[in-house]
Amino acid sequence: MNAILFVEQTLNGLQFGVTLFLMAAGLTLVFGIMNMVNLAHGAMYMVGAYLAVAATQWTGSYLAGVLLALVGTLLVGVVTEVVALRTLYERDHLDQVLATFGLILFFNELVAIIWGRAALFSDLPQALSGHIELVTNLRYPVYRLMIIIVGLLVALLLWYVVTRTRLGMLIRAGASNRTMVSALGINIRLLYTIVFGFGAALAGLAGVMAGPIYAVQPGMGELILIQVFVVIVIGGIGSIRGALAGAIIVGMVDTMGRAFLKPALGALISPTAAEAAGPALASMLIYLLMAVVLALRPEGLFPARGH
Amino acid sequence: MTEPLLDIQGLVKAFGALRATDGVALDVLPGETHAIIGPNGAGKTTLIAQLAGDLRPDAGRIRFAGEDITPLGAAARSHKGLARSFQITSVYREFSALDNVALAVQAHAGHSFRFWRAAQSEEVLHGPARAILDEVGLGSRAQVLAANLAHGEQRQLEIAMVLATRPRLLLLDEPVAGMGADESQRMVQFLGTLKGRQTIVLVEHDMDAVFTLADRISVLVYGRVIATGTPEEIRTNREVRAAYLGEELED
Amino acid sequence: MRARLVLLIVGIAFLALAPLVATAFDQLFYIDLLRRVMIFAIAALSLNLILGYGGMVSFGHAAYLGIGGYAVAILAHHGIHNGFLQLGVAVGASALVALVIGAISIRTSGIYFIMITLAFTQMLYFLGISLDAYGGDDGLRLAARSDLGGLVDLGNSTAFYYLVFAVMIAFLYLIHRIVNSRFGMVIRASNSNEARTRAIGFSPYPYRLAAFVIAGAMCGVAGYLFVNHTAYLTPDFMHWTRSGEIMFMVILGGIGTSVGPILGAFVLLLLEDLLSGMTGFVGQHWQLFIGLFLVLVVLFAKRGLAGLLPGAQRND
Amino acid sequence: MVRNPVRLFSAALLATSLVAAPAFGADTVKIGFITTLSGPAGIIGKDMRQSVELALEHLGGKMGGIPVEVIFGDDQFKPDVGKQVADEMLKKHKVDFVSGIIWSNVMLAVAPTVTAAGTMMIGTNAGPHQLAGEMCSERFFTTSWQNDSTPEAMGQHLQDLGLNDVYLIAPNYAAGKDMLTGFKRKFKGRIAAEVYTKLGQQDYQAELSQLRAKNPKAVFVFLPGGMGIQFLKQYSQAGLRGQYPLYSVYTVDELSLPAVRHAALGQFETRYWSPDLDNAANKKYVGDYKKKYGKLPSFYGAQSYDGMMLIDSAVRAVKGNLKDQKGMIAAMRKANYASTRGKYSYNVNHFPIQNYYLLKAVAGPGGAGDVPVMQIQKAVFKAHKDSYYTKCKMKW
Repeated sequence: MNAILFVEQTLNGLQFGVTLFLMAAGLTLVFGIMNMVNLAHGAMYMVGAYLAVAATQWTGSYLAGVLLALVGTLLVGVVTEVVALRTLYERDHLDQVLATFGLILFFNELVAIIWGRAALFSDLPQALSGHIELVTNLRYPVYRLMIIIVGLLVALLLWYVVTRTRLGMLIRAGASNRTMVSALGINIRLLYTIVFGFGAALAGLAGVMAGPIYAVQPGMGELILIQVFVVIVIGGIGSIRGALAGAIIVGMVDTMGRAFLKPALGALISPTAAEAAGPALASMLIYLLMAVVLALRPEGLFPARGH
Repeated sequence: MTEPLLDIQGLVKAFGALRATDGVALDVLPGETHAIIGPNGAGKTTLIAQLAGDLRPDAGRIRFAGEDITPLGAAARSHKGLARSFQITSVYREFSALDNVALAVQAHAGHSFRFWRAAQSEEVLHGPARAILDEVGLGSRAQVLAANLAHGEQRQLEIAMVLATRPRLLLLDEPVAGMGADESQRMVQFLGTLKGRQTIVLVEHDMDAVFTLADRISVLVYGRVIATGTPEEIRTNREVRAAYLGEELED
Repeated sequence: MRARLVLLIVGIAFLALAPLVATAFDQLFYIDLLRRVMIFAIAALSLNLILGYGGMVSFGHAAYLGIGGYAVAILAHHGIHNGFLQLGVAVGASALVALVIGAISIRTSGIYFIMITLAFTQMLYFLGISLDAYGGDDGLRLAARSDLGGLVDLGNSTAFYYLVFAVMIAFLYLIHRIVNSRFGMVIRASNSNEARTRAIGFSPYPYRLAAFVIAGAMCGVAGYLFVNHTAYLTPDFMHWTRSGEIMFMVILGGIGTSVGPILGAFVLLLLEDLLSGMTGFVGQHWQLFIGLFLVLVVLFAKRGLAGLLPGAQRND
Repeated sequence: MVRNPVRLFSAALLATSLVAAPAFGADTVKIGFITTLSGPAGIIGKDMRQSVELALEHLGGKMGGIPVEVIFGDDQFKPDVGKQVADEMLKKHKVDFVSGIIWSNVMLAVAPTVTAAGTMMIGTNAGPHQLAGEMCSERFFTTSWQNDSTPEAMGQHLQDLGLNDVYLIAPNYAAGKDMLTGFKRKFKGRIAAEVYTKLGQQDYQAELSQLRAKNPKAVFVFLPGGMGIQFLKQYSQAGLRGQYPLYSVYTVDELSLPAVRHAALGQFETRYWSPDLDNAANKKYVGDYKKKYGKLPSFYGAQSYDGMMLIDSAVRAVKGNLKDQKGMIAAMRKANYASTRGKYSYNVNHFPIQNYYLLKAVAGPGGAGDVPVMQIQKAVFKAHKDSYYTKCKMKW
């Protein structure tokens, strides 16, 4: 196997992984702290992508567009939490699944009403559209490198917030012992709203960055949502560390599976059989991984303690 | 000396650096009511959980009726004759009192892979269940949903469920917790009627109840048994007074 | 309680007479529409056994709809049209797959259970897509409907309707018996208070697994009927949104209530049909209204639609 | 707003009072048009619907002097829903024709249902090989194409260019495999690799890395809808646009071009139709569409417009006697109407015998920043017959 190709695929896996992480971080916290299954998390991703396109067009500046989109997604998240989701925290998972699925349909149609069903045009700023030669023969798109860097920076920032700040202390306490936090006299509703809003903004950031490379269209959130669920379940719900580990693992496994599974299978079984089985198996790989992880560790790799 | 019904040796359970149970040794003789007392955080809950089979100990051994039951789970221990009540009332809230007890009877009436006949029409389940409800004084409340019973009645119901499994040993985790004075007294009275007929391990904060009911008392402090003896011996034990009763008196 | 019984009888009578009325008014479409709704009601009923009574939130129940469908379509593809044999294979295969999925999944709980059942169904979905021999994503056309040896002619719209109707009523009764039997009491008790259930001496696992297998097999029957209804099979039968739909029917109707799933299936599918057939803004954006409807039901009808029926305050 | 409650009532009245319809000269021509109107794919359905409405406008709302009513149905991209909507069209609305259908799997569920009920089905997009071959029916016509013909044209084109080492990419599902099979039927050169991606996949960077490592001479892809938009953007961002010429089918069209823009420039597609096809019918259709809806139509729309015109030709031929199905079939077989693709004829299996062109995405009239447009380069096939008609047992 070609070493350069392998490095390049590793970068690809990493890039996919950090995108998943941005989505997973908010979702796992909302799960862990509010004990809330939020299927509508993908909708925030979509809202982020749409707002970035709209705001970039409106301001004419990519950076301003991105910032406005992040603020906008945060606001949409907060409003959604206050209007609809807040009352669901005490309900069981079933009600949450039903209501947030309703929200998916609602947001998808709302976006279709405002911007139409056609995919929107969303492009890279000039400065980010080139490639750089990392080492000889390894040219990599600047924009994808930027995604990796932004993703890792956000991970670092989250690590700092969660382990080094008072908010982080409350978040960790909330994930492991909900009653204790409320016993401390913390305004728990406000904490929830803050966590939800930032979770939405992180999903929005993922959407903003995905816009220029993926299709910005209604329903784009659901395509990635299921994979994000796989990530947080593998990582262990409520754990940021688990979300990061899960995201990188899923990103790598999926990418490597698509790239190398067929040739690898071809060496084991006949090439024609590999031709048929390879792509099918590559599609199933992350679900297979999840089933294996849960069969061995029913609470994921890094369970948040105290549930 | 008779063979102990329950025999615990060197039981250890640690959560991280905290050794909640730190080499507990204890024996319970057939027919006796053995109380376990100790200040908050002494490790009583962890000990009960290990006895009931909800927690696996890190080290040590639990023998019941001469048999090592350490690796068994809660359900299997129930079939060996070990029955527990919970500190926080644990009944099936959406079932009637009678169905609650009938379920306990059913658990010890062979397998339950019977899909057709309505369990509520099975006299083999409901007959014994009704008798036990009468025994604990809930006979007139049999058809009431457990959720609609008063707190004291729910605790009585739980005792009824425990009895319905025809246990050889009762593990009672704070049976009078949260009860009013009247209810509490009635419960103590009822437990008194079981004395001698049943072997009981009683974990309790209410010292009146403990000294009324117990034949022997073990005192748990920081995960260790610091003393075991008759109520009189414990009352006069200086170490116990210092470590435990002293604090209690200050409260 | 009496009001609910009256409603149930009225509902059954309505469904029993519907084909006669539809035929009299030459509106045969309604026979097909109601038949499809009832097939989904059967799937929802089976899910309710584990979800409503057993507390097992399976987000992959469409798997058995697919397996039941594939059993019929694959056998038919190879020229085997015997409906009884097909039914046997559909039920057997569904039960077997449920046994495997359940054996692994039931070890987990809560959200993990939701996700692992979803993961297994996703695997089956992608497997279906890559089954080239059986049409892959394009699916398979049923060359002929299941041949039930002159007992019921599935080609006859009305006869097929009554078969589905009979199966639905039978399953309603069957589940009623199961949940009130010793087995059902254990399932419900384990859902209500697992620690207590272990403490009185039950190991919930084998009972839960058995319930999971029964529900899978029953949904396999729904798949058998569904593929005969559409005369066409695609892996889409197993798509995760389909699992979601079945789940929503159960929740919408009211979980753990006997007729709730049927109610949920009727309301959701008929509402979809009604809204999507409208003209103008509503028709073009009907999913917006379905979405709002789901949110509002959760927020304001806490026990599902069955909770709005008279006599629902009783805590059954 | 409920769908025709009055009609339901009047239908009931009709049925009960036994008022029979006149033997000929029906009072309306009813067409049930089924397509995907909800979800992401609703964009295709919308284009089809608008084209149908435009066709009705051009026909003055009448076919052969009889008022036309079109009832639209949403299949939600699901075969079983499609079948239910078809049943609704047939049994509730009692339509005279069913038309539309985007997806092959929906078509395979719907078409036999419609034809078995004795009603005529005019497909306006999906052309699965089964319907062109062993499942062909005299009541089924299509105004589009057989699925394989378009990739066959591209295979032929690359064969003509004498290329070797072509890299093939398609999603891992039936249509994806059919497309590559169709391509290889005409392309006999060396194939660098044949890659199947996940259906609905968003990110192609891993595949693009593999592609570059193989260093092919050209790339052929079939990635419809959102997959195509994503692939083209990423292909261009990876800097492969100038490096490896990209050929595709059903990947770039007037619906996706506004979202892809410059990332599609230089892209080659094959197709039987293009907005710049030079004939009077097409000029009128494209011009009026643009005037009415403010953008260019796609081939989905053109086919749907043709579908209405084909039905009109049949209704006129039998002078409004919709009971004369034989007469209508005979009329349709002549394809005697002004199609947007120009003159064509029907094969024995009721699939068109038509030209296929090589198209290229070039800068739009507004220059580099504008939405690109497809431009015909040359005809690859003239009067091309599909590869399955010999399996169709129909004789006429």
